[in-house]
Amino acid sequence: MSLHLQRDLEKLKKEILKLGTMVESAINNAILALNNREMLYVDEVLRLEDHINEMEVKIEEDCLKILALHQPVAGDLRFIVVSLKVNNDLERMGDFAKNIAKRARELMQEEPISTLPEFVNELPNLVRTMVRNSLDALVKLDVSLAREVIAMDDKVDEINRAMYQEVTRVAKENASKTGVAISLLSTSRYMERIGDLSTNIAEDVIFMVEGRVIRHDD
Amino acid sequence: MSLHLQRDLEKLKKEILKLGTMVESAINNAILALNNREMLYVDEVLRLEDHINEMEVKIEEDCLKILALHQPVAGDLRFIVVSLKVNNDLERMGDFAKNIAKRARELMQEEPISTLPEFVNELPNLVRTMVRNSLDALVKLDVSLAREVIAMDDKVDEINRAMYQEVTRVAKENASKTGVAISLLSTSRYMERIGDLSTNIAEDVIFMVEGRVIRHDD
Amino acid sequence: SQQDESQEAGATGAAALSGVVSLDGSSTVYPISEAVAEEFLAVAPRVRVTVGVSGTGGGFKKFLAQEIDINDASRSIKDSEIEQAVASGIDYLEIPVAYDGLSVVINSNNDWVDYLRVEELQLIWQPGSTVDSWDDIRPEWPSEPLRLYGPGTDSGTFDYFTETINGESGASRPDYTASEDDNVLVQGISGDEFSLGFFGFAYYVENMDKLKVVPIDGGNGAIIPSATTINNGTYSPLSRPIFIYLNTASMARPEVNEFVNFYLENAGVLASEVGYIALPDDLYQEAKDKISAL
Amino acid sequence: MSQFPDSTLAEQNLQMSKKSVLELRNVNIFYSDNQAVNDVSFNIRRNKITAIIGPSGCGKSTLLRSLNRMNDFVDGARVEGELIFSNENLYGKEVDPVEVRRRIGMVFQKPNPFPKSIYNNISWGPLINGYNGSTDELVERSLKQAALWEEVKDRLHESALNLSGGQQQRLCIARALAMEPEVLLMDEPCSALDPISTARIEDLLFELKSSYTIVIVTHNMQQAARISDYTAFMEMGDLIEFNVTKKIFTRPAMKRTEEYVTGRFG
Amino acid sequence: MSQFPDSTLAEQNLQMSKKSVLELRNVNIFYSDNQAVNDVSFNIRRNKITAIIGPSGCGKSTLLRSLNRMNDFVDGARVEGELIFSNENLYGKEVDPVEVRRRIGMVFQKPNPFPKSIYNNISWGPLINGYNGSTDELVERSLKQAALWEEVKDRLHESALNLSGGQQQRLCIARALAMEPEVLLMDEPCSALDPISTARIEDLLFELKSSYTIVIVTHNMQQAARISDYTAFMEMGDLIEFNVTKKIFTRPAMKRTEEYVTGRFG
Amino acid sequence: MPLTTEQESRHLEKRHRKARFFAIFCAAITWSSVLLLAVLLYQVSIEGFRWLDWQFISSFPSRFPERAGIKSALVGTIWLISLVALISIPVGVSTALYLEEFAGKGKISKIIEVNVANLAGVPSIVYGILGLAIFVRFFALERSLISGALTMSLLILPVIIIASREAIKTVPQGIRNAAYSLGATKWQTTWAHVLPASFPGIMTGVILALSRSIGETAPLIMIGAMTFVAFLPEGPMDSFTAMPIQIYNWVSRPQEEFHELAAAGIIVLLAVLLAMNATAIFIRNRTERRMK
Amino acid sequence: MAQEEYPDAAGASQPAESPAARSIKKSGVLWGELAIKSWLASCSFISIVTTAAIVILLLSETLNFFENVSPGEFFFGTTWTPLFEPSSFGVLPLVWGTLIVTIGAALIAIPTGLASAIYLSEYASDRMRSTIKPVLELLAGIPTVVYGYFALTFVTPVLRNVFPDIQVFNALSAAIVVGIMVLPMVATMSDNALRAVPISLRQGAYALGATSYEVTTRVVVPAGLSGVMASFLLAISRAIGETMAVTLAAGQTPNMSLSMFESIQTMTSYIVQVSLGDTPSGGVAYQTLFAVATLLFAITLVINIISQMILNRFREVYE
Ligand SMILES: Nc1ncnc2c1ncn2[C@@H]1O[C@H](COP(=O)(O)OP(=O)(O)OP(=O)(O)O)[C@@H](O)[C@H]1O
Ligand SMILES: Nc1ncnc2c1ncn2[C@@H]1O[C@H](COP(=O)(O)OP(=O)(O)OP(=O)(O)O)[C@@H](O)[C@H]1O
Ligand SMILES: [Mg+2]
Ligand SMILES: [Mg+2]
Ligand SMILES: O=P([O-])([O-])[O-]
Repeated sequence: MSLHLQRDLEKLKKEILKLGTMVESAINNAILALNNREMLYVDEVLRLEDHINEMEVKIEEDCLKILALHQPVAGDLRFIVVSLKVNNDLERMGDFAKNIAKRARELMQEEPISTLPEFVNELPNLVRTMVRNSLDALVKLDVSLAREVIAMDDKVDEINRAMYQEVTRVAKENASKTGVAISLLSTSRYMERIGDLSTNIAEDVIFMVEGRVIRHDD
Repeated sequence: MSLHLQRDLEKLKKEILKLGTMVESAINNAILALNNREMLYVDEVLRLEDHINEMEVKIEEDCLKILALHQPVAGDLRFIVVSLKVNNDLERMGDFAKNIAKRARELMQEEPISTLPEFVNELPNLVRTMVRNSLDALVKLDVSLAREVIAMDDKVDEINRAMYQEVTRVAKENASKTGVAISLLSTSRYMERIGDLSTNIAEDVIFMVEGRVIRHDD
Repeated sequence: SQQDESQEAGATGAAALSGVVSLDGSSTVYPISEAVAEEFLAVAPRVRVTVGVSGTGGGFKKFLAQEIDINDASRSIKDSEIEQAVASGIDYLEIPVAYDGLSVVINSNNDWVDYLRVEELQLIWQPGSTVDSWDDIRPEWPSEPLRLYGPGTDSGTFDYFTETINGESGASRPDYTASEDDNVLVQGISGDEFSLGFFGFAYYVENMDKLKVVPIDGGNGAIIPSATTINNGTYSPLSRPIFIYLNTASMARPEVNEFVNFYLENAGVLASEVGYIALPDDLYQEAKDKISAL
Repeated sequence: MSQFPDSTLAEQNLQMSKKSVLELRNVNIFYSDNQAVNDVSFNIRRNKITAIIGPSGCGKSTLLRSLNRMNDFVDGARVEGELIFSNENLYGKEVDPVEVRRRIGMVFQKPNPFPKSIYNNISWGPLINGYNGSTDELVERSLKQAALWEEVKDRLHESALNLSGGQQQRLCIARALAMEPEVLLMDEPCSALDPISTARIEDLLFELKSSYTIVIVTHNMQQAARISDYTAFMEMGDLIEFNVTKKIFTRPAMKRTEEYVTGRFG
Repeated sequence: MSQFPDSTLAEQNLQMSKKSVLELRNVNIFYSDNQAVNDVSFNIRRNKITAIIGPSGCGKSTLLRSLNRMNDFVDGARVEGELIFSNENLYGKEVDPVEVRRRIGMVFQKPNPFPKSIYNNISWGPLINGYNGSTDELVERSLKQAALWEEVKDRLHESALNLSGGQQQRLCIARALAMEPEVLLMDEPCSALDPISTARIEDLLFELKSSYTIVIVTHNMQQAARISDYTAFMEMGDLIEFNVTKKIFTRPAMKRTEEYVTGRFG
Repeated sequence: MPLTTEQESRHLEKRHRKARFFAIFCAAITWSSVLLLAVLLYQVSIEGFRWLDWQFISSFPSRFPERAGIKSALVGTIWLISLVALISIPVGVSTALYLEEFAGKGKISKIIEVNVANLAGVPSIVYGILGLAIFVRFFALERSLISGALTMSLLILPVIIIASREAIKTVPQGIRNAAYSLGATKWQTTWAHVLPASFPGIMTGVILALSRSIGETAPLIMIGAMTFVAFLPEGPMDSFTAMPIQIYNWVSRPQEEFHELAAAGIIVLLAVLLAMNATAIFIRNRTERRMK
Repeated sequence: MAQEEYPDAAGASQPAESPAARSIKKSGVLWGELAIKSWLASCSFISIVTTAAIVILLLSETLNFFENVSPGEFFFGTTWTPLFEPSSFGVLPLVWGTLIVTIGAALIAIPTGLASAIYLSEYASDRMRSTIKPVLELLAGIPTVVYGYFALTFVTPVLRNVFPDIQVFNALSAAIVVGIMVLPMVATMSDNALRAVPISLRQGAYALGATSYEVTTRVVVPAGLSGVMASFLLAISRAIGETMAVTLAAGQTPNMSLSMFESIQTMTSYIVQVSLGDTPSGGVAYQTLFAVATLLFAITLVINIISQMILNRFREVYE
């Protein structure tokens, strides 16, 4: 195979991983901001988000370049198409991390309220695992890992639904907490969306390896 | 140029338009369900959503096929890549329409509450216009229309922010309305997301025509 | 080196000679000249004798251009050639070396011809002759087409024949089958029952089994050509002398001188060996005298 | 390798006979002692374009030539197995190869018009085969089918050699079409042509497939991708994969195919 | 036409002389009375691959041949304008074309090894040009550069004609490299090769560009896309666009270029 | 094959019959040409074979058939052919090279081209007339080997030129381009590549041309080659004889034995011809193989 | 022209300046090259000099000839007896003789040569071809004298069996041997021409359902026609110029008979006859040699020019 294409594909893969790492880091920081209520995490997220956006544009350009110059087919083509989508998904994750960080900044102004323990520990961990695993699955073309990610999403949805109940309950109990509660719910939603996007990535991995679209299978 | 590619590109364009029409219709129905509180609109949205999902998979396959078989470059390539993204965006819009419809179904169980007039009239209209115009811009490669869509998004964001204040206010005023208010806020967010996705499409149109990525320009 | 030795071993003046003697000309005379040259080699091994065949006329051209020492000729030199010789200041000597008989021959299956008179030959061959079938010659002969064969118009044999029979060299009816090569004529006549032709005696001698020779009546009764009849002149008029022409200037060269003497010494014997008739001895002597007079 | 993985054998047979023009069953081809094609079986569908791809020397041309007995002219070439065409084995004792070639036309790698006029190039084949209709019509019809009529209608009696390479190749296609063949075989018909002429020919094939069955050998994978409906991928005489073209280029079933189409060979 | 729209003329000149090996300024090429190349100007960058693409007959080969005066052998060919190479106009009166060709090598469409041994193929050029180093080393070095050494090292004294087409073409490249040219011109060097050999050559070019400047004519757009850094698109003798290759194939500046690369021509 | 109608298959059957007949016809014609050659050779050999011995090869001409030999003619022919080859090959090939490689496509080369083609059709006897006038007389080279060789060279030059040009034309342009692009001059290119590559084709022309000159009689007789030469030429200025002349002379002698000698001479001549052709073909094949 | 863009300006390390850039200027005149070219050019002028010499040589004597004989008599007279008394100088019988021998030879050599060529190129295996072809080429190398005797001793006797009233010397056997002599030329040259016809053309024809006969006669031969015609023309030239064989076989009887069974004389054999014969130089009879040679030269020239024209025409059509 052409050395040139091979190198370009390698480079693309590396870039996607780098983007993934940056996104992961943004999510971590966003969660830290939320849990530790420190502005420095928020700033880090915002800084990362800029880089993520730049990186996303670059990756998209690279994909376009590879498509235009090397005209890949079969596996290579699927890899590029998936890269394009994963790239998009990661950028959105970055957006959500930013949103979480923004909410965290708002919440720092307010009294903290106690909330579901799952929300504080399990949800962030789940989401981070999903992100990391989906990227791992992408790199290693590991279909079973991808399936695990997809399975995790149910748990995330469940916690998110619980959060909705919880927030409604809190707001009803204490009207003054309504704003905080709604903000918390937003962050939960954002995490849930990040989980969804990880699921998308996992689905794309399966598509890439098996050549089968599974995202609307359920 | 190859007749074959030409036909395939034409077909793809038609399919995207059809998907766009379906998504528009789903959004309309979702809004009707929300405003008119009638289940038949909800059902229609759910029915459409199925079709949208199917259509999305088909379009993605077709793009892949065109990439693999015809290996387009330059304008044609940008068109395919944009189609891939628009397809994705439209499918997500469909998802949001479904989400709105689901919220509408929940809200039907509850007492209606009065809310911002902008939310009831202006927001849905804005969003629908954005969706329609972004698709129009895509079909006509109309960059100025696309820029209009992007401009509208500010208004949508503003209304959404206003809704957040309004919902917090309602919840604080009347704790029993908290659930309904949060649900309403969700629908507003969904509409805002639909507006965002229209913006994405508009940006893609500009990319396709001018070959320039503008989405992170602000 | 062997040659050197033999020379040193010594011997006669001839063996010491070297140089070139060149002959060319008539194909008729060629066999005699060749035989002489071959024998001369034994006497004067270092003298290079070359003999060419380019016809009497062709030979004269070269002779007059002083390219050769000796020209073999089956006819006497012509007036035009003499003029040229005079013009270029060439002094030459004509030396007869043998007789050649012209044989008139017919197919071996021909049983009606007993002999031919010279007048009959003229009737047949003269320009504008109307003799087309045998019975045009003598009415009692078969009324079959007469087909004639003879040497090409450019040979000494033809010239001699036309001169003696038709009275003018080259005067002949043209519609006969001609070839410069007498063997070809042999082929023709032996394959054609109603043929009549003429060519050199030597060719008849070699092909007696295939052909019949016609006795010729030149006024003294029909005579069959043979060594005797030609030598003693009774076969007449169709026997002719053949010559060599010598450029007298060349005689200054000892090798040419030696060769010519050798030629005359041996011509008689060698001519008969190759199918011609030796001249009476006195003719050779006469020639020798002329040469030594130079 | 089953072509209809989801249907029963009976169904398969039914479908085959309706849709297949030529059926290859365990075809082996030898050059003297060397085997060039090993046990190849697949069916060629009516009104479809079937492409044969594979690395140089894998037996593509050999296989193609066996389909209309052009291998008969190669010293030492021998074909075993069955090639069923209108219910006969092409290599049956009774079969007249001249007749086979009449009905299965062929277009070659390099355009090879006869050094005759355009008109005669087209009419010659039908005439020697006893055609006695109007040759004018025949010529016009064939040239139109080959999308060449407009370009040459005013110089039908000029030498075909004055045409450009691409026009010559279309003329060769017209010449083959004039015989009204059932199948048209093409061995790398565009490899000697420039990209514009190639695009023209590809468009033409696309138009022709509504009325003809086409088998094309090409070492240009993109070309196979662009124009064919089915693709056979061969390697070292073996048929590695026979599949719908879209599959071959997006999700080939065999690893070797994937490696080949993505350029990971050699 | 400015190549550095944002810089001053002085800066431009500096940059040019550092990065350009060959500068074409208003080059016009004629065949007798026909003009084949119209007023073309662009620069060929050191250690880059520049591709020339365009439809058949647009003047690609003509332009390429003008770069090392191979047009001298074409009756009636005439070059006007300036082609600056090491501070001289290639077509100046004083210039020795033999010397030009020594320093600007060329590889042709069809592999054209001399009918001699592999070794002699490579050593001949340097030897007639007065090379007096070790030819063994020279041969080995050149073959290694052309990625052919491993395949032929045991049969250097066999005839070059025994090599496969792709190997022959690499030999021709090695032969050109043995002259240590500053620029390597290639006219459709892969069009006679199969896809695998083509891929090899493309990889080779990719490796070579670290030490050579390469100009390649190709009618295979994909090839230009794959290997070149800059692409010149010509049409009917005009240079339509000269640009970074990536641009040409994703966002060409000119409509004609876009039409050509997307196949909307003819 | 039951693919066609009855009528069509009858038509087809007719065509097949025609094809079979034609193939047999062509083969028969070819084989009868070969047969003819065999007859000719047979005729010659039964006549001449009994004279063919070492004595025949090693003796000078003689009036006695049993003593006569072909030595001087054989050596003369070998001399002649060598000189002809020496003269005509360089000149012929040079001319061809000039026309193909160096001369433009201008008027002059066109004139030379037509002229050469025309000279190829001039009867040999006319060359004899020319040789006699020019070499023998004008240049006073006399009736020597060199005159003969020059005349014969003129006679076969067109054949060599035409064949060499064709051979040079078949040298792929690519080889020249390759050499030029390596900085070779025109002559370096021609000498190192064009000439070797066209060598086999040139050899073919040379074989044909020399074969022709070996059998020619008329021009040699015209310019005065001798018949009886009882010595071997030692240099180009010596007089000489050649085999066709000797054969012609023997054939026209009255004695049957000489006719048989002529046949023997023909066998020797054919042997020389064959040896020459074989050498040339061998050289040609070797260079061809070396270049493969 | 379009805008250009050079994004790689930064960071790209500049290679060292090219090593002590040697000038590409000329260093001097290439004398060797010039000398070689002059030598080659002078070689090619030999052919022109040869032609000029032939023309001058023949014309000067021919002009003398026409002082003695009127062109009318020469060109239109029907009796050729320049060496007889009375002489007559109508050259037509010689032209006629040449014509019938040439036509006869062509009628023999062309169809059989072509048939052999077809056999060699289309039907024979490579091995067969590589043995037969040199054998045929051997036929071309046999001395013409030998052919002459072959005609007399073999061909004519065989003909006799068929046509009893054929003469010993006859145009027919001359035509036959000349035909045999030039046959290899037709066969090998046409074979080369036919083999040069690309295989692809044959395949194209077979693929249309043609039989071998149709492919050969309708496609291969027409496609190779230019080379085939060239071989015909060369063979005809050679037949016209042939000397010894016709002299021996056809005899030397100028004759305008329509019958091929009779002896004739060709122009070449007349030239041989005179130039090797007894005619003294200087006279009108001797000048006839040059008149005939000039005419022969003119005829071959015209044939050559016409054939060049025909060949160019064919090349145009079929290339
Ligand atoms: N006439 C022949 N005689 C012997 N072997 C042959 C002949 N033709 C082809 N082969 C061999 O048969 C095998 C298949 O050849 P074929 O020409 O069918 O390959 P291909 O796939 O068409 O290759 P390409 O892409 O180079 O045309 C090769 O190994 C080849 O060497
Ligand atoms: N030797 C020549 N004499 C006259 N015109 C020529 C010559 N070579 C090329 N041309 C003309 O010059 C123009 C450019 O030819 P050129 O060969 O450079 O095109 P190209 O772009 O290389 O085409 P291709 O892709 O077919 O090789 C064409 O119109 C061609 O006809
Ligand atoms: Mg093939
Ligand atoms: Mg070109
Ligand atoms: O050769 P002749 O002169 O004797 O005929």
